[in-house]
Amino acid sequence: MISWKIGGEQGEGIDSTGDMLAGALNAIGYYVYGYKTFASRIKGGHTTYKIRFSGQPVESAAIRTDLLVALDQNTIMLNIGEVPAGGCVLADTSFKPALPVGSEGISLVPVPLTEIAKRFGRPVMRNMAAVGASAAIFRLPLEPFMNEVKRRFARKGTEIVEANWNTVQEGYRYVQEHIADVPVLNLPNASPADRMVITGNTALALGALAGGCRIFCGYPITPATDIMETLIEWFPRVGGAVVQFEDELSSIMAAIGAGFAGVRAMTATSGPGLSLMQEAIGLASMAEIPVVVVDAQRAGPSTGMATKDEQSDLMALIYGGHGEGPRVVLAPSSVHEAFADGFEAFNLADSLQTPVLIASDLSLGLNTQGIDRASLQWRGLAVDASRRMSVDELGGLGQPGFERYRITHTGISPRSVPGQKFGQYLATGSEHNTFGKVTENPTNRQAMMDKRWRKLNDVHHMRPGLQVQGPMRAEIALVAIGATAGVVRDVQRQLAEEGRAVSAIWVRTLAPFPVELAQRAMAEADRVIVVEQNATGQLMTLLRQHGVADARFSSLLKYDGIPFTTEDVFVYLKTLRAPTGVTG
Amino acid sequence: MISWKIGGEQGEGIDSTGDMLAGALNAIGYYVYGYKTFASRIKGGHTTYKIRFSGQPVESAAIRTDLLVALDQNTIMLNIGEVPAGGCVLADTSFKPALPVGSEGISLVPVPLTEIAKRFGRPVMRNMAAVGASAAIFRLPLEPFMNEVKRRFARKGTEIVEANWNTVQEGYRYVQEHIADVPVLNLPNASPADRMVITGNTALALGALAGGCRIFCGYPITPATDIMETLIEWFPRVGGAVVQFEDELSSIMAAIGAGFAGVRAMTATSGPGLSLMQEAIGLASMAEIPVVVVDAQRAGPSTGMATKDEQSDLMALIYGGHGEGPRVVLAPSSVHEAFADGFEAFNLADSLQTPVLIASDLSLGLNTQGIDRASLQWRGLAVDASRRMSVDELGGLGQPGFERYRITHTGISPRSVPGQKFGQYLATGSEHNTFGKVTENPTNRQAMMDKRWRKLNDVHHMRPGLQVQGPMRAEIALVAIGATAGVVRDVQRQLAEEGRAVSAIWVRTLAPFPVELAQRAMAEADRVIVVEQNATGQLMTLLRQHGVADARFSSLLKYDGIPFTTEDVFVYLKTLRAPTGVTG
Amino acid sequence: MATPADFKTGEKSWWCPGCGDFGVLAAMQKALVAVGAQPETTVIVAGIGCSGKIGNYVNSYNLHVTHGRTLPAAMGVKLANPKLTVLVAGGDGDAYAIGMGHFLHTIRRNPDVTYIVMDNHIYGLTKGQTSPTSARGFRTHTSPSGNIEQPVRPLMLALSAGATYIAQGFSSWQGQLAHLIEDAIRHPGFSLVNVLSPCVTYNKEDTYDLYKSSLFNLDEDATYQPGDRAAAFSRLVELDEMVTGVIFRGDSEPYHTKIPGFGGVPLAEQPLGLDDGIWREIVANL
Amino acid sequence: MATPADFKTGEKSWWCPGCGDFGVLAAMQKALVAVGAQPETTVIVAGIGCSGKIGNYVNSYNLHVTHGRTLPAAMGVKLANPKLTVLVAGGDGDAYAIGMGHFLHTIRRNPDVTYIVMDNHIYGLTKGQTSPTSARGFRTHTSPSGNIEQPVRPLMLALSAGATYIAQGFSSWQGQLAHLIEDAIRHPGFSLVNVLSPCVTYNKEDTYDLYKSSLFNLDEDATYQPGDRAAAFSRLVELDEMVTGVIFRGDSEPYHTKIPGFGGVPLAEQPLGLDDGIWREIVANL
Ligand SMILES: Cc1ncc(C[n+]2csc(CCOP(=O)(O)OP(=O)(O)O)c2C)c(N)n1
Ligand SMILES: Cc1ncc(C[n+]2csc(CCOP(=O)(O)OP(=O)(O)O)c2C)c(N)n1
Ligand code: SF4
Ligand code: SF4
Ligand SMILES: [Mg+2]
Ligand SMILES: [Mg+2]
Repeated sequence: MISWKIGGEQGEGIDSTGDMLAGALNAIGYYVYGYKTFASRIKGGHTTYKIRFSGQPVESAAIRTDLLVALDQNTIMLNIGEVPAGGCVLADTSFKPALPVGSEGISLVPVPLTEIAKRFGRPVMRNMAAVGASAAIFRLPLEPFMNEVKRRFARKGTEIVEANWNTVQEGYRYVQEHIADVPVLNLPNASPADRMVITGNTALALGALAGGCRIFCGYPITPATDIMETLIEWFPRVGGAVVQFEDELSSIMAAIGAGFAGVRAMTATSGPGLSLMQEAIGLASMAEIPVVVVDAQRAGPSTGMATKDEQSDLMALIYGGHGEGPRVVLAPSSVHEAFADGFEAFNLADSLQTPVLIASDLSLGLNTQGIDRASLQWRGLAVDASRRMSVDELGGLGQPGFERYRITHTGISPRSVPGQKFGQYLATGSEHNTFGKVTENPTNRQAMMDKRWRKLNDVHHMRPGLQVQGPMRAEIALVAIGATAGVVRDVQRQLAEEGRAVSAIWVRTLAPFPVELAQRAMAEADRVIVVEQNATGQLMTLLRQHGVADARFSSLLKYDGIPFTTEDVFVYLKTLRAPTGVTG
Repeated sequence: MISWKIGGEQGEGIDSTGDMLAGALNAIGYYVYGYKTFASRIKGGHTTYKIRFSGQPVESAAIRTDLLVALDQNTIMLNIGEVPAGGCVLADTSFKPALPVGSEGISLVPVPLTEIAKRFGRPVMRNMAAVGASAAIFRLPLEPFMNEVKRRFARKGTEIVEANWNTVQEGYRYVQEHIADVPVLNLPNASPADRMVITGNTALALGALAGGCRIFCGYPITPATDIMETLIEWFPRVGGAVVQFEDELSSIMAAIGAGFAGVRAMTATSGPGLSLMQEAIGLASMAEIPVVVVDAQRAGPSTGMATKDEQSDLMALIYGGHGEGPRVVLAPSSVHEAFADGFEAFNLADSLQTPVLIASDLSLGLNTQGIDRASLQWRGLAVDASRRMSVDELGGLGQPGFERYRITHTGISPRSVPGQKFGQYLATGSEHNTFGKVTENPTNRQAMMDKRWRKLNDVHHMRPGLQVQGPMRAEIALVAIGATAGVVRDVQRQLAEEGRAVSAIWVRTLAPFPVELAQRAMAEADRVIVVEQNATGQLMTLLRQHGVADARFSSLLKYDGIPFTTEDVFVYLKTLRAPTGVTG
Repeated sequence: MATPADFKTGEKSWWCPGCGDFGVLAAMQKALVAVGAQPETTVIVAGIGCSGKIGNYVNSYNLHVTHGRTLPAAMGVKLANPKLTVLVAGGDGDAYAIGMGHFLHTIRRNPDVTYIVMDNHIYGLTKGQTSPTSARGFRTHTSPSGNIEQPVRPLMLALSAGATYIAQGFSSWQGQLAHLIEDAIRHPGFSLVNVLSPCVTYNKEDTYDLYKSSLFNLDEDATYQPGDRAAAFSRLVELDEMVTGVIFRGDSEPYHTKIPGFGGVPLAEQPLGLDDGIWREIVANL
Repeated sequence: MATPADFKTGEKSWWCPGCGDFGVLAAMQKALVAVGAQPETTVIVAGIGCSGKIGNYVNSYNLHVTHGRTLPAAMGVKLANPKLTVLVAGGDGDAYAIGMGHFLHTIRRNPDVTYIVMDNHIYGLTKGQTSPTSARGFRTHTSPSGNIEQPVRPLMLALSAGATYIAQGFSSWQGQLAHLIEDAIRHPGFSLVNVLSPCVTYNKEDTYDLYKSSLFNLDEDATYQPGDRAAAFSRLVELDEMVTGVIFRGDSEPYHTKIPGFGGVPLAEQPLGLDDGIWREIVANL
């Protein structure tokens, strides 16, 4: 496992530098995990992009940085602590870089990035020189970078492509010339495969597209906005519609309107928007209208830290609305799962005729990860489960007509959509009888509540409730959700290599909670550590509430906005191993 | 315990009839509990008003009706099942009343209510005749009714007072003339005291007034609207302001604005409004601004059954917002407690600088109950706990100025309000440092989260977490919240009279949850039955989540919109006593 | 051709006897017949309020949403299937208090839906509070000493927001009202019909008599040309919005015709699935 | 008298170099000095957006609320203490998208607060999406083929909603802008100053140059009298709102003066507690 990090001022093209390196590393055959840190401001402010890569899957952040690319001295000062002895700092000569005292064993490789850039174009292109220089330090082949340059700049014309490519090459050449002074960073073996690098947001959008979503109604908010921005690029090709509404109240209501009228529709937001959508989610639940809502969590409450990580909406996702209506809450934890839950959400919403929420988070949404291209296909993913009546069936019903909310043992009733003759009915957020007529009859009320909740009984047969990596009889079971699950899986893999019986368990369906699966998966572990990124231990609360947690359980919490690293978990595990009862 | 019920079409003045009887019974010295059923429509639709009264406290609904006053045949048909043998139906002769078969032992007392009313005024006054006739059947003195007539009609002039009073008297006289045909309903002994009859909403509004609330910002919604409508009658006298806003989003935000500027402010709503307020509650929590929010719960989700009972917002009150910010949630269960929590909410909000929510419900809000006049006084109730800095103190601070969010061991920081020199600061929903400056520093973030949550540590020392009526070592402990607590207290009283060791336990503070108090109160009971009006057992979920519930616990749920009656609980208790393990 | 009976559910009405909303319902049903609508391709999106119950009485597809959110829901319905006739109905509180933002944004998007606001200048369902259209000085439970707020002027607002069809009707003037709604439905784009619909229970000021004696019928004014936004504004200022008839009508390009790549078979009628070539192209470009 | 320096926090600005918001901030500080405001009696309520950070730089009491909800918060502040100078600031998305309903309702209540909208026709903070004031055809991340929605016209809307002070400024025209804000603060009631404030990072269309060459300065037009609502409307239609200056100014009775029983010592300065007689009377009447 090797990690590379670039740092500079926001607005300097740090993102595309990282994306290019990630793309090339992926093409060479590495698993990559890329993530950014940025401030909630547009220009200026320190920003970084880090890429960890390996021949094995890698799906989390870590502290260590083997090669730090510094576009300013600030980057060195803020990040040098991550670079171990033997590591390397590649820095633009333009700012006269210097390593602080205490940087013994770290090599500084000064490269005239700005100068090179100026030679082939404008100074902002210095990050291209940095890409080339990084490739040389890693002793990587240069060809894959050519593809990346093309992909990224083709739209802007061949001249721009050339200029950038020349800059990359020159950065590479410059380092090679001075290669004697550069330490060797031993790269892991690549494991070439047909993979591509995408973010969780993109994966989720692809899943939605594959799952038949054709209407997206939303309002911009970090870190969910690019789901909308991605779909608006794609939808014109499939005849769909993306509408940017005036707020989240209207966004979800429009998606519900589309769902009522028979089109798979979604919205995506973050915490503040989720709070605003709670009333409408209740409507969809009550009127039994499919709708999909993505919540890309960030640090709350209120505006909180809009560009920082947190997994603190779990309770709001499950319990946020007034009253009691069934909701399904999915929780993907990797780009693969984001893709899968992206399409499954629509199948579930349609088959259960109820809102399906997806608990994503900032890390999952924005970080890049390799995904097998083969797993990305649309065929068969959108399953028609809408229990749609045919017009013939509807016409044959006779008096008293179509029982839209018929009470069935699964709780799922037959549906009609506008346009279907004889299928007219009232969909309402008020309590109603089986025909959709509003009524406050107590017996009806109870029967309808039971019917609606019954729809959730089968969810765990329809999709994974939780997943386990590692042995059931574990010395330690690490439980997590969302992006944090990637961390515990990485930890598990490392400890397994050391021969330790550790398991990583992640919750895939948050509501209805997979109680039995959780009980079974956690029953045989000596200790269970619930790792989550919030202050109150929401996942632990759920485990307690459902009777899963007992004395073996403890929480590892983090709520400073910075995602968990594998090191965080290792440090915690060390404290556990210390003999208990002995104080010092 | 005797119960009286009147039924007719909505819009016929059923309410004032009931209020009058309740007022008179109270004046005579009875404890009364009055409640209505009504349809979510304006005119037409069957409506009833029931009054239970006794020499002992009475605080819940029950099925039995000793005297049913029917203004139409529909009332007889729908309600006769509640009248036991020995009971009595007083009916207007105008609709030619008849008891259905199977009404053996029930006396029908036909009275020409409409005719009498016409004689003294308009036919709508027939309910006044019904009041008089009811008084006669109960053999009550007539004087207290005179006061009620005056109180109610004085504004409309002496002529109206006279007409109504004559009608009441004539109803009374008519029954007395025919008294031989009327069965004797044995009234309990009265226990005169200086009591008055008010609703929970009124009690809460009074509490708010006493607690220093001077700004109310709200939007109409059943069953919370009359809190606003009550305060708007009172506030002009104390210089306060009630503003009806355009929605709930603005209502709570205006209350927060007022709180920021140093005035005790509140809003009141029901479920749909609560859902809309979740984002702003998070802001108040984050920016540490006091605000009080009343949620008068009704049947949800979405519009649900707007005029029916439910206690299904508990989770939304505690967990409804995105992210994690401290909130206090109070839960009054009687008019006394509604008054107390009304003022305490403001003291708490001010002292903890955080939102305080009050979980009320439709029954508590709208039903009438006797309350000791002595307990209603304002002196000393509004406690200045605002940690306000003086301008001198602020001026003395020097550089770097006022640390509005200073980290303290209680979590509570000193405050300033606009107008105070040297006290300027930024109150924001974004994470900020101790000076209020926005920052995403991870160390700061963690410290501020800890600080804010720490403020809740002391809540249980500041007010009752839960209360117990009956012995600790109980054969059965009945646990409830809100209006349902009245039911279990009534049940407890009845069973205690039978010599059974039963306890009634009600949760007064829902968040932070009084874990230790609950453990202690429920530890010694053989069985614990959690009685709540919702489908998913939210209170039970909380008890489980906090490790209080165990195998002794079971749920008694009701979610048909109709409040629990004591009979419901008795029936359930009977099933418990049946030997277990035997089926068939 | 459907008949008025085809658009009735036969459900017993919930409204108070004499409520203005009966007239709105009747006119709406007449207009639906007049435009040749069919129950199965008609959708009524209704809000919360006395007014919001209107959908219960119309045999059509009905979507009864939360308070104030009708218009976004109608946008969703129309996007899903532009072939549907989409009517939206709700009260003045629903439309102009909690729903105000959606009202103006829907206007500027111009979806092909017809919005019928049943404006009784009061909150009916919650039993008589001041509404945004209540007059200054109006006394209700929430303004016992008289309303101190200036009422909203929905017609002027719609004009300013760029609405392409704006009309006002009176629930008693059935002929004109049915005609206005018919016209509105035919209008290709967003159409507003604000209907003065008296609440006989809680509003004793804005009565049938008042309207009959003080409304000015623009449709009968041959000099009035409803095609000039500024002129319409002046007229509304002058008459304080006490008018009925078509106030403004302009060119209109409905929203769904402007969405890139949108059109052809309605999304609601398309099978699940997509073209393999498009999929491959999208994935290749990631 | 306070000086401009008194109104500065000295916090390093977050904005991109060249952002129009610097001009708004400077003009606001000048206006505060000009009206004789003091930091301790000035409250700035700001929204969420690049614009919403403005409060961070002004030494005053600052309340930074959730997206779109500034005006209700300002109502609350002003009710609590009418002696305060209350300024409200936010972006075009904050004001006219999510905040649209509050905008119009605040206007009709007419509280004595000044609303400065920093209108850059784009969502800045979220990195460049279409805003309600974006022009048709404008390309952003959420309208890559061009905006298909008609922009809102804030000035016309304010006119229709009955605003009593409406102005538009341009962030580069400091003198006029500071003057308009000063005027607005002095106006007894709600005042709107919409400021054209270019976003140099995400909006390459609505530039300083464009504004400089195409804005019409109404203040310099001696024939224009900003007291006639209908005339103002015509002028705005004609010039498509590309104006600066005072657009409308009318008689104004601020909200807090109309509340029954309200007035005298600000609530925020009153002690807790109340008159025993009033209490007894209230309780007796229950
Ligand atoms: C979010 C929300 N807030 C408040 C209510 C309560 N409520 C129901 S109808 C209504 C307003 C009724 O007035 P209007 O829209 O004019 O309809 P009308 O009854 O007069 O026809 C209100 C406030 C609600 N249902 N939902
Ligand atoms: C409820 C909610 N939705 C969305 C967001 C995300 N958000 C932050 S600022 C903003 C809009 C920014 O545009 P504008 O108001 O014009 O301000 P500018 O940045 O252009 O000054 C949005 C949508 C949010 N913070 N809260
Ligand atoms: S209360 Fe008013 S609006 Fe509602 S049904 Fe009755 S008359 Fe109509
Ligand atoms: S993004 Fe635009 S609005 Fe935001 S600070 Fe930069 S220039 Fe100003
Ligand atoms: Mg109304
Ligand atoms: Mg903007």
